[in-house]
Amino acid sequence: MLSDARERMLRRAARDILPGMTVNLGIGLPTQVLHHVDRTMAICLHSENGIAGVGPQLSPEEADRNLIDAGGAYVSPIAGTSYFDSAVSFAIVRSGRLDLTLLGAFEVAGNGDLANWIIPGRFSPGVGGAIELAQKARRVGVLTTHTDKRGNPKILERCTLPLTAAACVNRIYSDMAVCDVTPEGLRLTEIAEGVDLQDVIDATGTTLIVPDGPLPTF
Amino acid sequence: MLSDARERMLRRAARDILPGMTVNLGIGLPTQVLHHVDRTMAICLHSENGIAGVGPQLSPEEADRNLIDAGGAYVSPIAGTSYFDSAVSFAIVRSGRLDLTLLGAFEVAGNGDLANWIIPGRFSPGVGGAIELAQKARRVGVLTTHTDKRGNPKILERCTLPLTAAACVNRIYSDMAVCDVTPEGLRLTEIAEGVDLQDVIDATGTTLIVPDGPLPTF
Amino acid sequence: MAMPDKSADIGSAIARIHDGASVMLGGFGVPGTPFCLIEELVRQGPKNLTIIKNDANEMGMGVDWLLENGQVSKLVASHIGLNARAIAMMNDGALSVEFVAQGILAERIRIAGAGLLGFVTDIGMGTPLAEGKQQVSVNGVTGILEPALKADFALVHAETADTFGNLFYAAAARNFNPLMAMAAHCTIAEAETIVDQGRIKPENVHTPGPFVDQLVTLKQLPEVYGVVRR
Amino acid sequence: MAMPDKSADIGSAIARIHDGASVMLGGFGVPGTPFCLIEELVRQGPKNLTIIKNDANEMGMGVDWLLENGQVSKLVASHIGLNARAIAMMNDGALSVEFVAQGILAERIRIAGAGLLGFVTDIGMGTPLAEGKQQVSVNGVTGILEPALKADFALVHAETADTFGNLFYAAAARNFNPLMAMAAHCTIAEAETIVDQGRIKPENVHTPGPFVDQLVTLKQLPEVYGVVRR
Repeated sequence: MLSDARERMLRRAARDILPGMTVNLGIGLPTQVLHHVDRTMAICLHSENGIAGVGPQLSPEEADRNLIDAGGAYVSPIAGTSYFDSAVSFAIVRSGRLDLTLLGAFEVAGNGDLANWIIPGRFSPGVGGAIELAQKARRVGVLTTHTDKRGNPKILERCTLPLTAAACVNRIYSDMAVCDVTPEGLRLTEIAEGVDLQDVIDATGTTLIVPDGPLPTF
Repeated sequence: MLSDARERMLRRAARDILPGMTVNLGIGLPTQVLHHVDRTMAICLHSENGIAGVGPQLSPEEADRNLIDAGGAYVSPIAGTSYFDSAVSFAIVRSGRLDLTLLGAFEVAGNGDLANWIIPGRFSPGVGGAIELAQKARRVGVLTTHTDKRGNPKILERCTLPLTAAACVNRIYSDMAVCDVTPEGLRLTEIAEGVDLQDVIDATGTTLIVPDGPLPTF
Repeated sequence: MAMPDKSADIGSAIARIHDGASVMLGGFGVPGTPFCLIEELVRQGPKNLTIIKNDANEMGMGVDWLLENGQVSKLVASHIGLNARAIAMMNDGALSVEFVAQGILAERIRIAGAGLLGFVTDIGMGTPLAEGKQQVSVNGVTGILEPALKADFALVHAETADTFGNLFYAAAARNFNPLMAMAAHCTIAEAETIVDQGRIKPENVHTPGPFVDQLVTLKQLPEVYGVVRR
Repeated sequence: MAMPDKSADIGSAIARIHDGASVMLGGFGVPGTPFCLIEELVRQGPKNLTIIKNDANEMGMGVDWLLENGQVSKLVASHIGLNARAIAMMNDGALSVEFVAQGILAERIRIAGAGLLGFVTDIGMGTPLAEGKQQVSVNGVTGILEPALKADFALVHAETADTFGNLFYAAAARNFNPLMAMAAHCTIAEAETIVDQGRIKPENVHTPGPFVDQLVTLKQLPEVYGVVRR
């Protein structure tokens, strides 16, 4: 993925983080969405290892050895931060207090199914907290390249890999487009600037509902 | 019950509170056992409403309005006291951290059954925390008069009232005797000073195993 | 970076509570009971409430105000022995009472707050409390299936809160408050003192702010908070 | 009135851990991992351990010492992605690994610590994690029955402890520690600082002393506590 396409995707996802939200950003790409969020906006960042109110990342030199996020990065507290045990942390997740989570994907399907934790025989480091985030956040956004490194679609009719959670995804942010999971199917809602509609359709492994008229760009 | 018989019973029960124990004393008579425990002995008193390390009772004038025990008495903290929520409080109880609880009884049976929370049609204020204390403390002692106000035995072959917990009682402290629940039945182990053995047998509603030889007194 | 502000006025916070709502009330006896929120609930007067609280307080305070005002159709509690009105109403059939063992009540609330469906326990096996309940075997041990206990609202009392809704409870006033704050669709907290964000040490927060929806400051503490009548 | 003293020396505390024991280890990554207790466990060398920990640490620290020393027959964890040895041993069949979703792992431990048999959750329904598990219906909703997860021993790391075993954890070093302290037959805590009883404010205690059996002071903190290798 080109660096500017990646930044554009991150920036677009950041626009869906709204004031007052409690948000969990998955390890990897989703964590970087934070760089595009207005720092004056009042939101609460949650981390699975027991933090509400995750502050900016710190270098190892300035770090508190007891304060990492779920991805292992050194982070800082802000005014209003709280710490709690892992049972309380997932109580926040499962009881519906997460307004939004953004996650990565190996595969995501038009029906909202998500596969992002195991590739049988090749990659199975364990499920971590992904299942509960995917199944219980009020909104689930997926950040992914539209295709894998070999050009095969990652957005499919049905996932082929074991599911993280079924019918959990609300919105997909890719380098090419924004798509919403709807009862009618996967709807194309925005297209990346300079990207051709037919290329999006060709890169998608399931039928896309394309609205009439010009698509908003991002 | 005569006041000195009552004090003798409390003093005898206090002797079974040993250094290092975590103990819960039920509301009413059991709470008063504490007056007979050596104040220098290292024990941890637990209260259901979320205290480990209950300290001496205070008058309303010197009380902290936020610090009562489960019986509603104002109490004080001591060095090493901790407070916690009601779920953690009963986690201590149910996970077997209570070495001993002393409880009152409407009826107690030779098989260790205890009834102390409801008299159908007459008295049913709710069960409170008694079931969990009775069922899960490592040792359960019952403090009771040997007979009720009309002279009927409270120690029975089988309880007639709804049970608090089945087969939970290890030892009964009464104004007349100390009895242990054993696999063979209820064994008389000590007799109050000046009380006649035949009177104890007559006041007991179930068969007592009486050991050969002289009985220790208390 | 900043955190959201949950500050609200007591009238609009309580106005959310509708006829027929289920309402959890923190507190074990006096400590931790949100008397001011209850007083406002009496003033606004929604009816047919299901009240979930450890106890029924004593006559003339807290839950008793709601009972006297005829707002409660059902009470879920571990005991009501200190409130003669509650006992009389139960015996007259004017009030439906569900008794739950104290620790099981706490756990049913906490399990709801943890987003789970229920739990299995051997507590109460062989007693009247097991009657009519579904039994389940876990690794060969049979227990009672206790369902999660949720509510539409939780009213809780904290000693200190920051404006994000991080709560700190004093001494034995904690009791059911943190559990109920987790288990309701909407949690309304009253606090004796509200401080700026960052003034409560992050390790010392008892209820993390994400569980709190509405935060009400108590301008002065009525006498009921400091009195135990016997 | 005084409270019991749980102080112990590290050698005799760890000597209780026998071949075939199940041992919970606190920590999420480095923070909260009881490295000194693990080091002593390696020195004493009991075998065929079942280790329960959120993760397998990284190569060269914590759980990895036990793996390298051949002491672990089974690992229960939510992920082991940062430890190539653990993954290799799993793939070679040298190590049996049970993966549990992170919050479900936390809750299975907590439920054991609460003296309950299990709980019911809809987490994992329709995914491979539901396969082969007993399902139960609660008020018409079907979920998975997850059994309580107990252990013979829990090794936990606290920042501060008093001699009764009241524990206080720093920042994100809390994680699984308070849950595991509840769930083991014998809980052994190491603390960076041990203070007199009464020095931790009763409201600020994270793990109440009744859960702690043996308390070990760390005389100096090895470098591993302050290092994250990547």
